[in-house]
Amino acid sequence: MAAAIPDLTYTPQSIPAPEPTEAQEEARVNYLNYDYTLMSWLLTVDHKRIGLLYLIFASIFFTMGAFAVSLVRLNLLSPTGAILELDQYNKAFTAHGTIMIFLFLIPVIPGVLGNFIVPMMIGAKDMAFPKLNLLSWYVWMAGAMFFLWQLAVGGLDTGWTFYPPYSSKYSHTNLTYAGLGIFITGFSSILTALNIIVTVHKMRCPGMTWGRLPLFVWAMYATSIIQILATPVLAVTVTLLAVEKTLGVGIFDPSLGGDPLLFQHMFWFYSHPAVYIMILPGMGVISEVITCFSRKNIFGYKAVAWSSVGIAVVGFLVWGHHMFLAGQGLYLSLVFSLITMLVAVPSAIKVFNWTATIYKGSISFEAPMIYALGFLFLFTIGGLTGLHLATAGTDIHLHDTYFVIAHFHFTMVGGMLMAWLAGLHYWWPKMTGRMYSDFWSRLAAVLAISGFFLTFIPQFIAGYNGMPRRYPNYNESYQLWNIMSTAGASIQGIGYTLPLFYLIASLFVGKRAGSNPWRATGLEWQTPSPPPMHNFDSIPIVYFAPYEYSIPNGLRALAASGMVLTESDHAAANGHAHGTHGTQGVPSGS
Amino acid sequence: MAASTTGPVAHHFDNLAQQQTTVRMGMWVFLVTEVLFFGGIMCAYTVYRIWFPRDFEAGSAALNVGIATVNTFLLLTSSLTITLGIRAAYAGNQKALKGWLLATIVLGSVFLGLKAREYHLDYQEGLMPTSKKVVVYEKDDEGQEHAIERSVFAINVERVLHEEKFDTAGVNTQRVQLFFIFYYAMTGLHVLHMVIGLGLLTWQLILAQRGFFQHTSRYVYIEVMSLYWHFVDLVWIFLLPLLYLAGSHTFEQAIHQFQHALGMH
Amino acid sequence: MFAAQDIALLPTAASEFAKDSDLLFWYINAVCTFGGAVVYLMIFASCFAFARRTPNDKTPRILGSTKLELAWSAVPMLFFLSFFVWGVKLYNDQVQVPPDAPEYFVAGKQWMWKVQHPDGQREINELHVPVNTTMKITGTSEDVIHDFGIPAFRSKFDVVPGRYTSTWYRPTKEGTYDIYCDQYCGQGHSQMIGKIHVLPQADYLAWKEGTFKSKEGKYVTDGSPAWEGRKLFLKLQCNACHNAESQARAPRLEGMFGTNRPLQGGRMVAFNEDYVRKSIRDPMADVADGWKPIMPAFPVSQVDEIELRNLVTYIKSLKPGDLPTRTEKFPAPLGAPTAGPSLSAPTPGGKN
Amino acid sequence: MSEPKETIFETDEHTVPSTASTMTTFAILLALTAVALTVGFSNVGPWKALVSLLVACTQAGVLAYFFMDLRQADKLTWLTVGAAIFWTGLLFLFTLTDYLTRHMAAI
Repeated sequence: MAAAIPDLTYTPQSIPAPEPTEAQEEARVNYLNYDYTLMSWLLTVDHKRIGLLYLIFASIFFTMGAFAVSLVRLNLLSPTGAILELDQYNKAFTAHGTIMIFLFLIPVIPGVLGNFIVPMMIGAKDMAFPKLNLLSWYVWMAGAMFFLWQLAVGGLDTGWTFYPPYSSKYSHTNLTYAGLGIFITGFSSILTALNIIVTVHKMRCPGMTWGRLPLFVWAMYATSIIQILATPVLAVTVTLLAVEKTLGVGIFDPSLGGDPLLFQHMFWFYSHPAVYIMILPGMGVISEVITCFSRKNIFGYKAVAWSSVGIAVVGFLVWGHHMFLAGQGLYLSLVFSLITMLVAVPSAIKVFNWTATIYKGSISFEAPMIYALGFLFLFTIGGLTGLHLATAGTDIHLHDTYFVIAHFHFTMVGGMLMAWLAGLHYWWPKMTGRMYSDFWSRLAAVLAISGFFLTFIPQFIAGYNGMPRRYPNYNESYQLWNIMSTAGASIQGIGYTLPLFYLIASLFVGKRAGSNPWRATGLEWQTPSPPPMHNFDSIPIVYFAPYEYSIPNGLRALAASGMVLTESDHAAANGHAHGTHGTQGVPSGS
Repeated sequence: MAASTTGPVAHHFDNLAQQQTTVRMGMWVFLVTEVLFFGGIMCAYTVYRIWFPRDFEAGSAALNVGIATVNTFLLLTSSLTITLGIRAAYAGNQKALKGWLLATIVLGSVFLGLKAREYHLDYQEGLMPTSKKVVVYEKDDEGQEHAIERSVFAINVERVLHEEKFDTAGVNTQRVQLFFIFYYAMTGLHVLHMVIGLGLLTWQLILAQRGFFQHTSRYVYIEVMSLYWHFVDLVWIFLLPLLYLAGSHTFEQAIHQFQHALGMH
Repeated sequence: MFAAQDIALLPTAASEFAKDSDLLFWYINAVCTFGGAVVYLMIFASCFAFARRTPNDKTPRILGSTKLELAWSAVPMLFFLSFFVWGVKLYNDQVQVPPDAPEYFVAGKQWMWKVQHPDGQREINELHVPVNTTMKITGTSEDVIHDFGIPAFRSKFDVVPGRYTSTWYRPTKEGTYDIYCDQYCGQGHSQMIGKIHVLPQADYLAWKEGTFKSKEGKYVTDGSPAWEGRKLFLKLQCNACHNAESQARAPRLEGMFGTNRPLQGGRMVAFNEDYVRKSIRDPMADVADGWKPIMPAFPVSQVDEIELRNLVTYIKSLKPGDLPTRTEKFPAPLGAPTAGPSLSAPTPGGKN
Repeated sequence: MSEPKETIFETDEHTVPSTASTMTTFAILLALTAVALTVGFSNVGPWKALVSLLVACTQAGVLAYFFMDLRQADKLTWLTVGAAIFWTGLLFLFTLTDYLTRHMAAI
């Protein structure tokens, strides 16, 4: 049957499914309403439902991490510590760090958006290994339980970096549970990454060549590579640390012949790439949102796509810039400093290309776009201040001060979190089929961003003046900056709490979103929302690159040119696909 | 097309070929993770081996190289049997398939049995890393007795090295203990992988019993299993020189140790 | 609520390296501010100029421009590399410790800094150094990893258990600055702080001898001659008579040095080193007016010349309030665990 | 769902090696093991570690190439294997660089 091609001002990658009428919508079976039992959720192998499972718990853990940091910020109101004892404070910031990193930043976008959107973007029915996908969620929960248990029995006070010999010998807190938690959640993120890599390689629908992959898929692919390669090293490192702790024998403990720097090397071999695990998916989201809300092609598809892969590769060669002052060899420090400068370039390219993308666009400012612009503003600062720290000479002064804190919060919160919220608001209509309040969502975005500036700009000043990180008490000359920080943090708090309300409200009172509320080109938008059981009623065939917002009715033109855009048109797509294969010059022409 | 288009295809795949290649790739990507996993601990080992070569040789000399040698051959053979298993599955010869799977399981189990025995011997010899200390009395030049606190491990390892006729001059027992930590960690992780592998093999044997492999196209699951199993073998191939062959050994010693392990003589 | 001087705006630059470091820091700042400004302007301009007018605005189909991309990869790259080169120069300066510089030794310990001077003087959480002198700092740790950081010098280095690490300073500005522990080391991390006092050369020499009082009521410098003298003073129980109490049986030696004292028989004598020395060897020679001649002589067999010299330096150093009580004993050596800062200490750091 | 249809990307040219070739491979592996043990049980001095590691690598290579069937693996599989080796190499290279150069100069 020849598919009816609607009249559009843009060109989607494939023929959009006909918009169901009210009546059809009522009757339609989708992934949410086919079964309401609890078991149908706990035993689901549907990537969309698994994505929502991740969403629920990632949000819970985010709230916990936020609670921990609110204690920290309140305590810092006074130079002598307003509310916490010294060790309570140490446990609070450790809880904040570990929870936010291992239970939120790392899993949230791969777990929620990666699971939900990637298969839809490439026109697959599901992930390559659906059962494995569910398993990785359970594994993640299991790991999370160890973290919670560790908190329940008195917490951990080593900081999220677990440097021995303090962590292994002098800290009498629950390092072993936390170590198990990291090991297990790490295993989960490996499984997810494995699934995504294989899915991207093997599950793409006809016509979805590497050159037509949405940039979010590219970003997730790069992220997964890092997770596959880096996470196991962390796993084995924490294992050794746990052995040292429990047996009381020396592996990293110098008093027993070990070398504490070895731990730092192996830890940062994971944990520096880990910051790219956190930010790359965010960059992918931004590429989607920016193009859609400015109705433009991405500026320099190849550059943006390959810069993701570039970051993934080069990001492995810079871990030593965390150890400039730790006593590592001079020459290694130089190499690491140099390569760090190189890895800054791909990020710069991305920012410039995004900026160029909105140029001459037709920009509208719904919540996702506001978050995306927030990302651009904040991530730019985050990236630039990274240079002060990558420069060995200035890092001597700034290392381990609030300058570092501010820098990585600008990238991790200002970058990753803003991107996450952008993505959540962008795909929420697709996930739930409902639209949230326009006013409240914009308000929340503005609050979050402005609060963010107020929180972290003062920390740069405090840091340059030498205020060390992880200090519950500090020299009173820093008090003003800390008060400003705490004020900003409270504003952010409101900004992050609002979505909880209007998003949940949208489920009940929100108006129907329809298949494609943003008039976007990606495959995921060419199917009804919420999507049917297997995403597409018929396997989509891709005829166009993503982001063809400037070509009106490309599909009709194609049809007019005599091409038969129907189900049975595989030969054409087939030839096309193979034709474009080699030319994409991509890792592993699938 | 090698894989026949008969046989079930999971709901989310278009056809068999896609499924086969997908399954294969999944395992390969997983093995990448495994390589980095063992690579990490081997890197840590290498650092200390470079720092303390003498002490690590001493530690290696205290190991039971006899069992290790036998185990090497067992594992290699199991690699052979599982490979033959693939062919059987491919040819649809259920009986042979079950046979080869069983053979692999047996060989693997014997390996683990011997390994357990080895750990047991190490335990008996007191080669367990520990922070325990005891007070010993040593005579000084004037023949006066002095109470000295010494690590339990140090005493044991010195005894064992003495039995092995290893010259302990300039050997720091604390670093020998470091070697033993790596010995237990690396072999332990390897054993863990073996156990998981045996579990999977058993599961496949049950499946074979149930006739799951009637569809010859499902030979790919055996093949993927074999990839994992070969990898476990591959790790051992590196553990052998790193841990067991680092110190000085002789064939006689190996044979003697193996007999000792089995309680022969 | 805040007096201007309470707010840290720009850190003092009290060493040569601090000036170099700041120069580079502000160079990077300038470049980054410019780059950031360009991006911000572009975005703001676009947001205003290209805000959506009709739902179906036409937009041009721009796929990118390799030229532009190369440009905005290469230009930042060049600047980054300039940061790198300059940064490496500074970093290398800090690593290449001048070999002939006097070496100060720092030992980190949960949660205090123990310092020893080239001549053996010891301090806790304090460091007195001469201005305009190049000095090497070598450090290690007795337990966990700490980091000896002095913001005013823009200097910082991890002290690692089991090995020595070092850097060097050349203070250029007199004053008192903060010492922080910058590597998280447990409960008392934020209490592991101290002060570094950059003194004029003369004061530093006096301080080394033990006769310079950096703080009211503080003992003379640990490890200095005066310190040894004081040890001896108490060991020989001079304070049984020479003490600060009302019924003391011998002169209060505080603040006498350099004055003229009356002797029995109405003579006056200059209370100088010779007089003190003589009065210890042979007390009966010149007995101070108004006191019984009860002091025993201390021949060379009891107090050798070096000890005597130390005693003299100590007495020379005595300012009002320094004289020990009749029963005082020599305290536990500085650095004994008890001497650590209590965790319930008030605001650390604070103003001087 | 939709009945099996031809996919546009995948063809599976994979064939299973003959028993004969498998046995040959096995023989080679046994031989190499013999070499490894001979080296291990002799004292060739400082080069011992290096030599036995080289033997191990050869052995691993044979195992991977024939038993793990890299022989007929596609580009993608080779890339995967390459990545594993390359990144392990990076970990070793940079970490060891520190330990081999630290004594020269370090903060």
